[in-house]
Amino acid sequence: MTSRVGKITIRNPLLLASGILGESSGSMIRVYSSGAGGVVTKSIGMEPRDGYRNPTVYEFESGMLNAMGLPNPGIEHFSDVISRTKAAGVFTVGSIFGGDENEFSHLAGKMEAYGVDAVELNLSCPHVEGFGSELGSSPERVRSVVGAVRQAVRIPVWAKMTPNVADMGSIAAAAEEAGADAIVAINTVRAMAISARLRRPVLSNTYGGLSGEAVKYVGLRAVYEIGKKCSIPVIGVGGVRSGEDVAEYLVAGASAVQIGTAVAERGPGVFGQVADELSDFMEREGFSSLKEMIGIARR
Amino acid sequence: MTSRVGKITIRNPLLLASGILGESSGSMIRVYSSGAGGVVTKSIGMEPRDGYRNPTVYEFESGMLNAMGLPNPGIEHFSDVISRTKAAGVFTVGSIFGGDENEFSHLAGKMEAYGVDAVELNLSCPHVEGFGSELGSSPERVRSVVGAVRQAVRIPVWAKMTPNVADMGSIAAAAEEAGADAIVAINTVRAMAISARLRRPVLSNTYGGLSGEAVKYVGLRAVYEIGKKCSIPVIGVGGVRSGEDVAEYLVAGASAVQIGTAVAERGPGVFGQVADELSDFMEREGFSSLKEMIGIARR
Amino acid sequence: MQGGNLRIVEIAEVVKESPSIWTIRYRDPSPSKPGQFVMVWVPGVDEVPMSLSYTGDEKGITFRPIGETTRALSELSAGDRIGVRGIYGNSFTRTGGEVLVVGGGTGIASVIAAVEPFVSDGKVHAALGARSREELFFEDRVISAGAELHISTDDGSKGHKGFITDVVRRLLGSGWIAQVIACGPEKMLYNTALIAREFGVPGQYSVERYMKCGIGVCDACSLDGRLVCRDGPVFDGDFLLGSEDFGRFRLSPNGTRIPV
Amino acid sequence: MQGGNLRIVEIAEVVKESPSIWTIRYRDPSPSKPGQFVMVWVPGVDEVPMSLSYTGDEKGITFRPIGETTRALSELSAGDRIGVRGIYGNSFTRTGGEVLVVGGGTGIASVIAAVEPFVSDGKVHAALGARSREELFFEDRVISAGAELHISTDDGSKGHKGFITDVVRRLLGSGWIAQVIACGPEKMLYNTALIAREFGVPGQYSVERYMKCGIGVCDACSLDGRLVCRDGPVFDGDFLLGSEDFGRFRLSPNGTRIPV
Ligand SMILES: Cc1cc2nc3c(=O)[nH]c(=O)nc-3n(C[C@H](O)[C@H](O)[C@H](O)COP(=O)(O)OP(=O)(O)OC[C@H]3O[C@@H](n4cnc5c(N)ncnc54)[C@H](O)[C@@H]3O)c2cc1C
Ligand SMILES: Cc1cc2nc3c(=O)[nH]c(=O)nc-3n(C[C@H](O)[C@H](O)[C@H](O)COP(=O)(O)OP(=O)(O)OC[C@H]3O[C@@H](n4cnc5c(N)ncnc54)[C@H](O)[C@@H]3O)c2cc1C
Ligand SMILES: Cc1cc2nc3c(=O)[nH]c(=O)nc-3n(C[C@H](O)[C@H](O)[C@H](O)COP(=O)(O)O)c2cc1C
Ligand SMILES: Cc1cc2nc3c(=O)[nH]c(=O)nc-3n(C[C@H](O)[C@H](O)[C@H](O)COP(=O)(O)O)c2cc1C
Ligand code: FES
Ligand code: FES
Repeated sequence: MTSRVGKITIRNPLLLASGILGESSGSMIRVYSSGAGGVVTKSIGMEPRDGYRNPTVYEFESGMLNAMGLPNPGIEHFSDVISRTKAAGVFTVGSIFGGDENEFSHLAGKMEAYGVDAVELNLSCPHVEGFGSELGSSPERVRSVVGAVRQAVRIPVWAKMTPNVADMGSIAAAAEEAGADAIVAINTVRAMAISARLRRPVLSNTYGGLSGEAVKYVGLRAVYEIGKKCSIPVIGVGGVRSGEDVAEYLVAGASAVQIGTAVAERGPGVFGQVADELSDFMEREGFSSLKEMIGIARR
Repeated sequence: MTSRVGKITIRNPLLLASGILGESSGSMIRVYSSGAGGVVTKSIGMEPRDGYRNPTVYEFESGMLNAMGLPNPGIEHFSDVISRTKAAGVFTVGSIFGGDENEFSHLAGKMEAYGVDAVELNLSCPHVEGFGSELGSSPERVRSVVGAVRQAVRIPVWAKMTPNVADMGSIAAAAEEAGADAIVAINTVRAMAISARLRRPVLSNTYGGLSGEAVKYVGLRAVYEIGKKCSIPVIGVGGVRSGEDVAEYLVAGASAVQIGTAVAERGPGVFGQVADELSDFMEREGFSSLKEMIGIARR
Repeated sequence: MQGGNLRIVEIAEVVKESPSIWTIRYRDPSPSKPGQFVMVWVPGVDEVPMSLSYTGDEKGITFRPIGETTRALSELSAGDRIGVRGIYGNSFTRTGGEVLVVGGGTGIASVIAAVEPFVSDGKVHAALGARSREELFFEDRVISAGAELHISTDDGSKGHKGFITDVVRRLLGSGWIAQVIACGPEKMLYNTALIAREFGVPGQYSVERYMKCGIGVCDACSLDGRLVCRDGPVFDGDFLLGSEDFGRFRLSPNGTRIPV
Repeated sequence: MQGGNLRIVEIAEVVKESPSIWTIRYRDPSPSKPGQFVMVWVPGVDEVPMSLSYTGDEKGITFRPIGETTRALSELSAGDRIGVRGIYGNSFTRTGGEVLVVGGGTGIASVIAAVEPFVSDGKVHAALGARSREELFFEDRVISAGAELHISTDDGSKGHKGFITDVVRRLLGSGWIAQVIACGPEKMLYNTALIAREFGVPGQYSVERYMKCGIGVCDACSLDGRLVCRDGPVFDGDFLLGSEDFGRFRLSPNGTRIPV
């Protein structure tokens, strides 16, 4: 089940998605022990942020919405979390968000110094003004942020894409040109929940991001579409809940996947379960390596 | 339950969405008899089109994907369908798609001549090259198409929006400036399904559009967001399955809604059922008119 | 959504019923009733509606290769994979008395699964018609079910020479038949329905229309405001004979109303 | 997804348990167990975790107004609407023998629902502690459940003067207690757990942490790799006393590890 993402080798292709249990070393170590190939931290910014008031999540049958508001302790306070997590042998990707290329470069440099294995640029948070989506929907800005980070660090740079644009392919292509080592897709889909009986939006921030089963087919599309425009690896995210879901992402062209919302449904043990399901699938279908599966739907 | 969309009055706010049972007069009359406030026809173009090969749909628990490929008999052959439908007293909106403003104007003129009550511009089909999304993701092109149709006909002009863009609000604003009488949102979300066991995309067109419960929260967000930028009425579409869903759309700012995928789940009888559920909701909540509900979540 | 989600199944067996008729069997425990159908996806080719000729856990579809998809289907072997969605549509229902089951050509595939359960409720006559003896199939299933077999071929190579509707008229003339169910070419169905009405016998007819979605959204299969995929494929004679379209019009793949 | 989808409920009743303690009752037939909690949304204000002080069809939450949300809650009346999500978290479980139920301050709200079902399984001692008699509540529920009531107040205005842990030590010293369950300020829980360990009595402790999602995704409530919202709020003493965080560290809303 060894998985390769560019120059990196991971013990399996199932990573914890950013923003899910990625704030404390205890949780990240636990996720890794439960069978994940590695973890992506919560997105970390320049300053401590409490995030939005509750309600910050809304659940429904086939997914959820969240508008956490990028709560994080700030990069200065995150060194301890990374070193504890790395000390436990966990493959750790540091996710960062910022307002411009200077912030991103600074954050990436810090993450590298703390010891992460790769850095993931959150260019795509759909519900925080100034960070995320606005930035991630402009090929020029994506190019300049990725380019700056590329200069600033030696570790692999992953660019995480928003699906809330007309053409994900050309934004991913801009990231590749600027030196990204991999594309991560997708972040959540911009959405909102309303309570008719309370006559108001549910999330304190009004807008939030849709994730879970409801976005699986958007994520698959993104991976497939980006794969047509880019030659760097693509990491699939969105609605992965089972080994067969992972297989769909691999077949669509993903080199690895990340799992977020399914952690709410199936608990942190989801990683081991999905890994077993994936092995069973590969055995039944006669695949002996992930490589044989990756992108065959595109051939 | 009388509903007003600009200058138009409809017997209730539940319309059949375009592309669902909107090809034959028999089906449209049936939908109207089952309690719909009116119908929107399948999107009609300049020439007959068979659409894509099957599989053209993919169902899953909380929604479906489709890539019909805009099958339609062509505008020249559609006069009979409209006249039969209108003869039965059905409030009928003619949906049209084209490659440029000339085609749209021609199609709208024909629809007007056939007797439709309004024309809906499909600026948003996510899976047919050249029509739809590409056009609908550019404010300039939307402005020119809507403007041309506005010149060409006297009946109300509705502009249907794609959610596959970074900023729906400014595209809707362009449509309003160009003279649209209402905005319809959303069309389907670009997506795809993969069969891991067959190692290939399921839909013959590879890409398709996501609809149903999975997109309800995207539709609500679109209506709310557009309502902030536009003063013309907004018609909500996406995942409406129950009276409470309608209430959510109204409260978010929709003047009326359209129902598509729920017709597969609950049958054409869904309109009468949803209308009853909506009345029950209004009674329980002490609303005596739709007007009292519309947009209260925005206040 | 309707519980008819796509399943990828492995073909268990391909049976050649006659020189021109194939049956494909596959395991699928979804509950189903005689008259219901599935959408059968031949990867890389197309997806088409097919009646279930076997409704148990090992389902079956039976067809004549007439075009690209049915030809591709006939070239598959055990172990090959196809996609199926459904179980879709309504079914034939037994209303009591002696029943006449009429199958014309591949329409036999749709009615055959009704013969076996119906015999337990009283006498069943099965009238199977085809162009020639080579195109006949499932006679053995009629016989082993304990139903009475009647045959017609256009060329007289087996049974009555002529149309199956001649047999239908004769059997209805006996006065014993209380119910007709039928599937076959629309002309034949139309005539069967007319004869049954003449004798005052209620009938259920399985109608074919071009299908895309199979789930009642695309309107491709519309027949006078009813959807063959969802309200049908089985309709009663009164509705059909009263409709504008039955025996006369259908929709082409682009939705133009054209003669049947 | 977890079945804890948001429900908008009407308040059935607001009960003032003492000068500083409120209970809100609302109808919600969701099955729940003692120790479980809900996320309570006060529209326009905030959403906070609250233990269920009543677990039947008419659920209840009991709180002291200490900040914006709890104050807003205390100002609501019957007929007002709030949102609830959950039922979330694990619960207290009866392991046999005589049980000592310890509630400190509003922690009483979380353990009280265990007293009633637990008495049917054997003797229950309930030790309730508060700063003063005005902040005590649910003594009546303990008595009518048939449990033995022990009281302490910091100021001695009722019962033992001093800490509830003094009462705990005395009761455990009797040698009869086979199980401890407790909820209250972390300092008190920590000391209770230490005393129970000293006497070799297993204990279950309901811990509070800042919560955002309540469903185990945001990591806000992390306690040494366990999630209070999902793996807890009830943890056993061995885990807690072995952990780095219990009694010492918690995460602030921005995720910084700070002293409890
Ligand atoms: C409810 C239903 C049940 C059916 N059951 C059977 C059966 O048990 N056995 C059998 O042999 N045939 C059955 N058919 C007909 C079968 O679907 C067509 O024979 C098949 O689609 C032909 O496909 P092709 O590519 O081989 O032929 P083509 O060359 O594509 O077409 C030949 C004929 O099949 C029709 N056809 C093609 N595609 C479709 C489609 N998507 N939907 C409906 N008709 C289509 C065409 O209109 C044409 O008349 C059924 C049809 C329906 C609607
Ligand atoms: C599982 C659990 C069960 C609880 N059960 C009860 C109960 O039955 N009765 C009761 O009175 N209190 C209970 N609490 C505590 C209750 O959630 C807080 O008192 C409440 O959130 C205070 O909100 P406020 O706006 O009034 O106060 P604030 O002024 O906002 O804060 C006062 C204190 O409450 C804490 N708090 C604020 N928001 C949260 C939050 N989202 N999650 C956790 N703590 C928060 C703060 O950290 C601070 O210590 C429980 C907490 C948890 C975690
Ligand atoms: C509660 C929550 C918090 C999230 N926070 C972040 C974040 O901080 N940074 C980020 O890049 N993505 C964040 N995401 C997005 C996820 O990483 C992921 O892209 C998305 O949820 C789709 O995957 P899923 O369907 O498996 O959840 C968050 C998602 C959720 C549900
Ligand atoms: C099978 C199908 C066909 C559709 N065809 C069209 C179309 O021709 N024109 C159009 O504007 N929208 C079309 N749509 C989009 C719907 O009108 C609607 O915007 C979308 O499905 C979301 O609503 P729903 O969740 O209620 O289905 C189609 C949707 C489906 C499911
Ligand atoms: S095949 Fe689409 S409605 Fe029947
Ligand atoms: S509150 Fe979010 S993980 Fe516990």
